[in-house]
Amino acid sequence: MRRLKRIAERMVEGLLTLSGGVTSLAILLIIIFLFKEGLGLFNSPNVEKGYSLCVNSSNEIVRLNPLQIKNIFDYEVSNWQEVGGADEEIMPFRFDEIFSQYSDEELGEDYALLPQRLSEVIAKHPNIIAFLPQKYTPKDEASVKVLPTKNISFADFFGGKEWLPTATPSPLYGLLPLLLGTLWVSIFAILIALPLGLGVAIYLSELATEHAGKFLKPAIELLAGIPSVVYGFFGLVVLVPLVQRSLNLPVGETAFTGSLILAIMALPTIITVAEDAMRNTPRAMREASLALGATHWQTIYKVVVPYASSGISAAVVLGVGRAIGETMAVLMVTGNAAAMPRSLFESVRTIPATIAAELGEAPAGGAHYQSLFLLGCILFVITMMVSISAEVISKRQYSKGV
Amino acid sequence: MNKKTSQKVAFLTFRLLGLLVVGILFWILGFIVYNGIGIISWEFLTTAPKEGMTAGGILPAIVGTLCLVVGSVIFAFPLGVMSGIYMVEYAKNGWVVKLIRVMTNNLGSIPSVVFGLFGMALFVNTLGFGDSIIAGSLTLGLLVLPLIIRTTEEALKAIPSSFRTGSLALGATKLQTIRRVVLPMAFPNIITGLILSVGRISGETAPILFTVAAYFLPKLPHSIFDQVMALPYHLYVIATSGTDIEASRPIAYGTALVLIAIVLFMNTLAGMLRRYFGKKVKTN
Amino acid sequence: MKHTERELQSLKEEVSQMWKLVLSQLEKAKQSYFSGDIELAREIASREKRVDAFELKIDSDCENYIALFSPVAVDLRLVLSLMKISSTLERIGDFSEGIARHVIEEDCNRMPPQMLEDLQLDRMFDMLTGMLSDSFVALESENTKLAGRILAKDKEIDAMYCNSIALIDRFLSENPSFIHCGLKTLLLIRKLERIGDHCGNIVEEIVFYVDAKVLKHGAKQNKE
Amino acid sequence: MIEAKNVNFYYGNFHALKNISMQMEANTVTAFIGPSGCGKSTFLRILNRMNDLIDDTHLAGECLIDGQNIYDKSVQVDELRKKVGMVFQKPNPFPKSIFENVAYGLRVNSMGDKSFIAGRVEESLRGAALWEEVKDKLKKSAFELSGGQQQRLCIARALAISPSILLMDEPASALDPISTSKIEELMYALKQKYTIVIVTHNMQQAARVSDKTGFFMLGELVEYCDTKKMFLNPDKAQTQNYITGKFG
Repeated sequence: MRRLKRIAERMVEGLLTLSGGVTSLAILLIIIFLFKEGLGLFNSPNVEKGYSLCVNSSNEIVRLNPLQIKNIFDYEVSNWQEVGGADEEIMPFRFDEIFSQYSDEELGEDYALLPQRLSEVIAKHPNIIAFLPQKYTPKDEASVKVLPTKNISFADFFGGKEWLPTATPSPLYGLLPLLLGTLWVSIFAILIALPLGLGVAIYLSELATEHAGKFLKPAIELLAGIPSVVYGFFGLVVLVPLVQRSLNLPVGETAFTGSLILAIMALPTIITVAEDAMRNTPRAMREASLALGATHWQTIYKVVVPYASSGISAAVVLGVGRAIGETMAVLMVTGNAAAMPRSLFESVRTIPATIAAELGEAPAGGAHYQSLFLLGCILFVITMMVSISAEVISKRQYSKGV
Repeated sequence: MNKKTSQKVAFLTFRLLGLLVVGILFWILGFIVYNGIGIISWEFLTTAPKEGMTAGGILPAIVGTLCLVVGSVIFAFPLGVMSGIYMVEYAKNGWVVKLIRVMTNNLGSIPSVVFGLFGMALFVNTLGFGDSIIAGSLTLGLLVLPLIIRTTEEALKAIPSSFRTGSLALGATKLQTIRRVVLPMAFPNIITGLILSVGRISGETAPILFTVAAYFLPKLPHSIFDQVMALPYHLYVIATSGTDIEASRPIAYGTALVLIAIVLFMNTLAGMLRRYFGKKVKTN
Repeated sequence: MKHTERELQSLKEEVSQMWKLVLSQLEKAKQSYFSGDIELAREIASREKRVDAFELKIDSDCENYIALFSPVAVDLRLVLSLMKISSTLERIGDFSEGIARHVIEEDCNRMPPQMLEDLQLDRMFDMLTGMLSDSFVALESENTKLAGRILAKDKEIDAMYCNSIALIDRFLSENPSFIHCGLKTLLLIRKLERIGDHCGNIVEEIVFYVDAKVLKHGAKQNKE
Repeated sequence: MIEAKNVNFYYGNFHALKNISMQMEANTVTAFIGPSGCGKSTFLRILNRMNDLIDDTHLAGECLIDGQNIYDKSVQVDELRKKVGMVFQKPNPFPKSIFENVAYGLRVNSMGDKSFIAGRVEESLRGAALWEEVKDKLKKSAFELSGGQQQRLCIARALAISPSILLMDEPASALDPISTSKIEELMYALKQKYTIVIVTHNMQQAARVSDKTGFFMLGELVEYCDTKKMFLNPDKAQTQNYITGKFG
């Protein structure tokens, strides 16, 4: 009986030990799955999967990068010279156009003659560039040159300035506009929230009577508890029109609106952490300052705030972290234009918003899907760094003055 | 007297900032309550959406959120409490514990949308649950795990070690001590953590976007492998991409009000519990 | 110098002053005895009050010093020695006064000069003033090398005292008319012997202060 | 000169000081002794209104410094604290350089220009017997000093704004004996120019440095007299029991 009990205890303790590792396991799994899917992007061709690009064999062009392809098919580049070829006009040709040039009979049963017809078209136009399914791509034709497809490179992703994951024939996965959009919105949000949050933190830790504190603290807790989708909704129906009207903008869904809503959301974090840091200033330190004839306010900004500076920095970092990872509210108010941000009063798109908005439409396993996971990895790495640096900053003792 | 004036100005500013924060809170709450209170009715809460979500109620979303809450609590609560017990009572100070602690903190700081991605990759695709209550619950459970662990740890740490030594000195084993002495004393605070996580779960949108939430599904779920609607996602949908956004605005206000009421009720409950039991422990 | 040290220094200074006073009392006693100067003897008697006042002052200062500064080790030994030295000095002062009274009373005419010479009273007085000033130097210089010499002198005085009893005994059996005077002279010599003992005690206190050794009551001999 | 007239002090409902009346002369050191919680620190902090910082306290009676009631409405509390410096139990330098620590009081009270401040800092550090030890590292952090040096720095900091009264709340209780004796020597030297009031747990310290001693117990001033008398022949049996350690 006794032994049975002992064995049972051992088992429970083993179970407890196992569960202790559950968070580590979770993080490990998150890393594995995120990076497995995300890094798959670099194994995807830079032209839409299952398709290839063909040119007339007389064309001296050897390869095109995704941006050039996109520009050609958007008719933004109209001369081969601009992409390193001869001085000739470009004739983009999409697969669908074949059906307007040939009747069904000419294409034969089950489109058996389709590759042949296509090669005829390509042969006829020396300046053509055709975007065709690999299934129907003419093979071993002297007049047709299939451009080699390359895998998406790190440079394409990390240095790319355009995010057009659904563009055909060549989707663009440029991180920069999203990353900058995220930082842009978050940093500006902190710029708004920091003075506000710091002020309230000072008020709470230094000035507020017990009564006022009892009222304000739960208010801040409530502010932290409101779901982000509600903030988003509030932003959408109140702030967006407000910003549009008061600043006389064409649209109200701007980076600025996003920053405003994020600032409100980051406030509780900043206030709580900064207030804690200030409360931790030793009483002796304050009394020494007051005993020297300093006013309360002089004591606050000459002694308390410098002493709490590491805690306040941690508050800022945590606030940035919260803002960077925030999804729903930003998704609902920033307008989501995936362009390089130029001004605060234009629409931007952040990394989390991109994931939330596009994952539903991206087919599982495709390059688009993988690219969104890669964005997730980026987000993961950024927030990891933020939380670790916050920990380091707040642990740093204020041992050295000056 | 210059320093007096600057003190006056500064303190006035801080008071105003404090008021501003309260103002913002009341602005948001007031706006939603003012606009949403009219639509709330028994019928709104107990019927399914109709006519392309421009009319009817939000019953499936409420039920869906309830399912998710229950599901994720069943998963996360025991695990989190056990993990917390391990951290406080068993783990010795070493690099393993330090690592676990860092990991727990970091897990708590990962953005919710990343949890969504992860849930989709693991539960929906790899394990093949599809968009389902179980996939969503597991994802949300993971999300609140750090919260539960942290509150459990804090609750346990607040128990003076004299109770433990007292029990051990009477010949109780460590596990008996935990089960009969430590846990009962820490229980109210652990429950606080549970309530807080319920509030968090009900409000999260991003993790359920791709793991469970249905755009429109006017029937109630039958098994844990069904998709459901959920309040936050429903609000998102009717606010941004419904069939007729203008017509469904009142519904959106109503949904936001219900959502906010649930979340704030949970938070206030947790706060009250904490204050109540906090006092009780102190006076003992 | 710390203020506690200064305080101790001034205490020591007071004892030195008392010392000088007692020394001069003794010297004057000798002078008045040999010259029969009654005026001088009266002066001694009146200055005895100053010696007493010194003792009281030093006592209370020592008490204060112990109460306020709670001295330990060498400081404590110094304060304790100073207290005892001051009371010993006061005793010596008393004896000096006693000699002066002996002069004042005048009821004893001079012993024959030959007898005084035989008794070596002159030498005894000189040895005593020598012991007293030597021990003063020993305290000032915190040097205990002089101690042996001073204690040897004490022994010598003891021997002279024993010797003087025999001398006076013989003298009185030959000259019965001198009985009163002879006894008084014996008492006087007895006083001088006591002064010698007190000087020895002072030296023992100084050794206790400087070397932390207890010489009293032949403690040293017991050890050996 | 400091004079307390029937001072009563309350923390909420707790009557912390009961009818304290006493006078402290200029250029003397007055020590307060007594068991923990007897009110001696509270009384010290009344003298520069440090207790104002604690909520739910109130004071009855008068406390006069140089004839003026410091609890009068017309008194500016920061001006008062400029005149009545304070040194605390634990050395509490600010996280600033040595120089800035001493200059702090001058700066917050906008006293003098740069060269004045530099001169004042040196003077105060000399006054606190610290100058020789720190003159080559004024720009270094104050935390690099030893505990005893930090405490003397705090004294220098208090001296910089030329107070006339210096309150010391157990200034040496966190220090080793050597540093303690340095601080005590400093007090002895400082009383030429300042009126010093010190709270101490260490009776010997009170005995060593003070001219007058007040013994507090349970919020009452049991005995207040010359230090010599206090330690040789106190009037009250309570005092006797306390200083001889028979208290209880």
